[in-house]
Amino acid sequence: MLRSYLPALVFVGLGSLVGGAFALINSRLGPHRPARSKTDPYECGLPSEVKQDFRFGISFYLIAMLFILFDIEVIFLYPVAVQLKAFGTFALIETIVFIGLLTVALVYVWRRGALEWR
Amino acid sequence: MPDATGLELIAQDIREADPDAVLDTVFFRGRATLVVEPRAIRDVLETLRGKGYGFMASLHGVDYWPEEPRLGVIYELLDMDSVDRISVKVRVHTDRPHVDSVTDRWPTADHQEREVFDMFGVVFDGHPDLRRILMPEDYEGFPQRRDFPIGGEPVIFTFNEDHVPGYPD
Amino acid sequence: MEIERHHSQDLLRGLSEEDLERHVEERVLTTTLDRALHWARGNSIFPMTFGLACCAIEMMAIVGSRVDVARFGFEALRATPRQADLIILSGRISIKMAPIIRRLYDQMLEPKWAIAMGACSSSMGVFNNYALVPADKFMPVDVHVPGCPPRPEALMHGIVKLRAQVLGDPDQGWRERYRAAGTEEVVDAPVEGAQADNVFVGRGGETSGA
Amino acid sequence: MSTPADIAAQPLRDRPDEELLTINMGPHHPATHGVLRLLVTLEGEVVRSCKPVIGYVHTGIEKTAEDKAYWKAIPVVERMDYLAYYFNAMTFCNAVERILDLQVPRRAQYLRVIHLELNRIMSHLVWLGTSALDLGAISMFWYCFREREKVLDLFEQSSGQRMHTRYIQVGGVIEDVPPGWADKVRAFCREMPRRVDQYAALLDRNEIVLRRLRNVAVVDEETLLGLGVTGPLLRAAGNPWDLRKAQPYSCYDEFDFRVPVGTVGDNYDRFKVRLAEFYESVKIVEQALEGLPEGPFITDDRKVALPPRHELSTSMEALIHHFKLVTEGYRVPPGEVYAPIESPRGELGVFLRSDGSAKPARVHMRDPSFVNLQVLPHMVQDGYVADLIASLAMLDPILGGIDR
Repeated sequence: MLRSYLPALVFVGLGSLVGGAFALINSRLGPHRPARSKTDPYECGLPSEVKQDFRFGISFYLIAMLFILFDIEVIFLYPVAVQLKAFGTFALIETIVFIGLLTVALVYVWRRGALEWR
Repeated sequence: MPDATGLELIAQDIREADPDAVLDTVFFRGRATLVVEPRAIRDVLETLRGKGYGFMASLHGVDYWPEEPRLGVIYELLDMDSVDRISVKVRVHTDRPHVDSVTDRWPTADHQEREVFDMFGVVFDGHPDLRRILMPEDYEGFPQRRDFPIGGEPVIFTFNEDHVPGYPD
Repeated sequence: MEIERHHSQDLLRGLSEEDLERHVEERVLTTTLDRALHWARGNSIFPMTFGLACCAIEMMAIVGSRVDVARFGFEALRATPRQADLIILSGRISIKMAPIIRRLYDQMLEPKWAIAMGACSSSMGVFNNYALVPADKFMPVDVHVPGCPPRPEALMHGIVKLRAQVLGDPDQGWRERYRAAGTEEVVDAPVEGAQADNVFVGRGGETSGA
Repeated sequence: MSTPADIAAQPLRDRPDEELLTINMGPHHPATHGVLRLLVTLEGEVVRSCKPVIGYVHTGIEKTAEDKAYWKAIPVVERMDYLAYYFNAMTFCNAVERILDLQVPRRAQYLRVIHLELNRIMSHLVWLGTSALDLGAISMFWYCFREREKVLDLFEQSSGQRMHTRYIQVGGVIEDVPPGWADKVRAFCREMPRRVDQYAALLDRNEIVLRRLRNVAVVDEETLLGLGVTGPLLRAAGNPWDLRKAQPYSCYDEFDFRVPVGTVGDNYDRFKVRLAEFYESVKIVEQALEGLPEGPFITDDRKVALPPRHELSTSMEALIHHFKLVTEGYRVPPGEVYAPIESPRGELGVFLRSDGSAKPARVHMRDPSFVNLQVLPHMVQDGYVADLIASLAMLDPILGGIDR
């Protein structure tokens, strides 16, 4: 069982290895000159007056939530799309039902007006 | 351009409404200029708008340093239909440089009046937001007055490289 | 190069045996690492899009296809100082802009370089008057590119010269590089109002320059 | 559901949950086309108020020009609106010639028109390249700057320098064009319309660009006239005011060209008006090349123009004139003049006051971008931040001209 997951594991291992190596080299070899102005927020070159307790409007979170919802849907379609021939027609019908359900959700969200930027 | 006689006619009309508003009329190289009392500037601009000069092309300041009253503000008006230009000049002393702002009737004058205030120190009464526009907010002095030093650093040549102020000898 | 050779020869004369061994071994090890580091840095400097005035148009021209800055790895023009390690001061620096440029320079990545492009940022150029500040007055500059505006090829020459300096020169903060120790303006404890990056000490709370 | 306009109707006070964020779209920003700082009050993605703050590249050009002789002031004045440098020099020389009552020979006027229109093409190219970059069409930048290099080659051949060429002199132009120059310009004029067709094909039928530009930042003609806006912005709103047609200068009345005018006055019209101005400028350059008259390229009034070098060795008067001009420069009789011309961004006028000495007493440049910038708050009120970027691109402000 483990063998079929080997390529994925090698892939993840290699990725984290190379990423980690670069991060380590940078932090070890790069010069460290902490200065007070480096920690200030960058606002086009001016001292920033945005209050620390500023909260973003609700619309941003709404859009983010919807994006995650429909993005996961696409991710689920990838494995099915790759092995559709092996799974046969049962998987096809299954996917169509899955997409249908999400389309209903999309229409509901659309009619409720969550897609327009408020 | 209203020719010389046209300029006199316009000056005549304004004098009927307000006897001592127009101080002088100048016609030089085809450019008609009305020199007007600072207090009457808004009415003169309104009468000129009535005569068709509905577009204010430019508003700028001048420093006539040796002559008194020293600070001048010039309004360039344009009549787009008959393609005609006329300019109105106002002269103010430096100790009471107050001119009525025309921003409410001519919105284009907003930034330009702020620039004249920033560069010459002419205070426009009634301007919605009279602050410095080009120089930093807390800058002292009015740079484009003739008596303001032009500043800058002396150029260093071989002959004066050893005793230039500000550089170690 | 031969300057460095003379330098290292008289350095070695005074060393005894084991110090000599340790010194050589240490130098050999670090030089190869340093050279590799400088090679990587020199060829992948990210300039910051910082157009002030006319020189900015010529700076845009070097990104164009005729004088292509991508040949030297300078192509990824970054907009924020957080991701840029070269600031090209392309244009005239007015007294209202000087504190902002100083703040941007402070917020840039280390190691950082600065090119003063054109006569105006190097020495107030044509407008030697009350409104301008040469770049040297408030920040360290590595390469001055003459011209008003300099031709794109002239800026390219400046960039290649900077690249050569980076390749040949061990990495130092600008204070070590220009032996400017003791010129620190930002004391560690933030003194009220005396900030190096704010030439005009604005009133508290209000945005300065607004 | 409620559109931004309805939200704008509700007074701000009674919506405590909507957090208003005032942030600086500051001097160092990739999309502000120079060091323009916008104090933007945002409510989520909707712009509630926008206040431009300028002065970050103020170089005191008008004060410096007062300290230079007349012919030395041209390079200083030329560096003001750094994309339309021929226009700055032209309007300054227009003013000085009007005070001196000087007659410019026809060949010089034609050469001036050719260079002005080539400069207008180059200025619109840089505008198209950078604003397409803001809208996301990054490859347009490389196409437009490829064309720009061709125009700069022409300038370099005729005047020796790519930018700020100081080619226009009081009384005419500095030098005659080299022999092969006219053919190169004709070749450029043949090829340029095809290039502009390619730009139009790339952008005009691109659904994203159309959605970003159509009915965005509509400002009606009344507000524009009140704010003193001129140039492509005013023509996009339907008012065909173009100084080349209204008050022809430097024999513009001898060329027939059309003035492109928009209808609605939204960002898309501003885009189309400037795109059409490419073709008109090419037409003017071609006609000016055909009718290029023979004759002197600068006035032969020795009081103003330097005598040719070969004359110095023979005639004494030429030597005296040369010495007088080179040391003190010519004196201009006292007077005041306002000489406007049509720059790529609108009416660029010079108010020149001379007090009889060899230095101008006051040089004020009425810059179109400085006045047009006042329309930006009206354009972006209650729109999205993305439309603020598109409107700023279509406004085409040049900060050198705004801050002088």
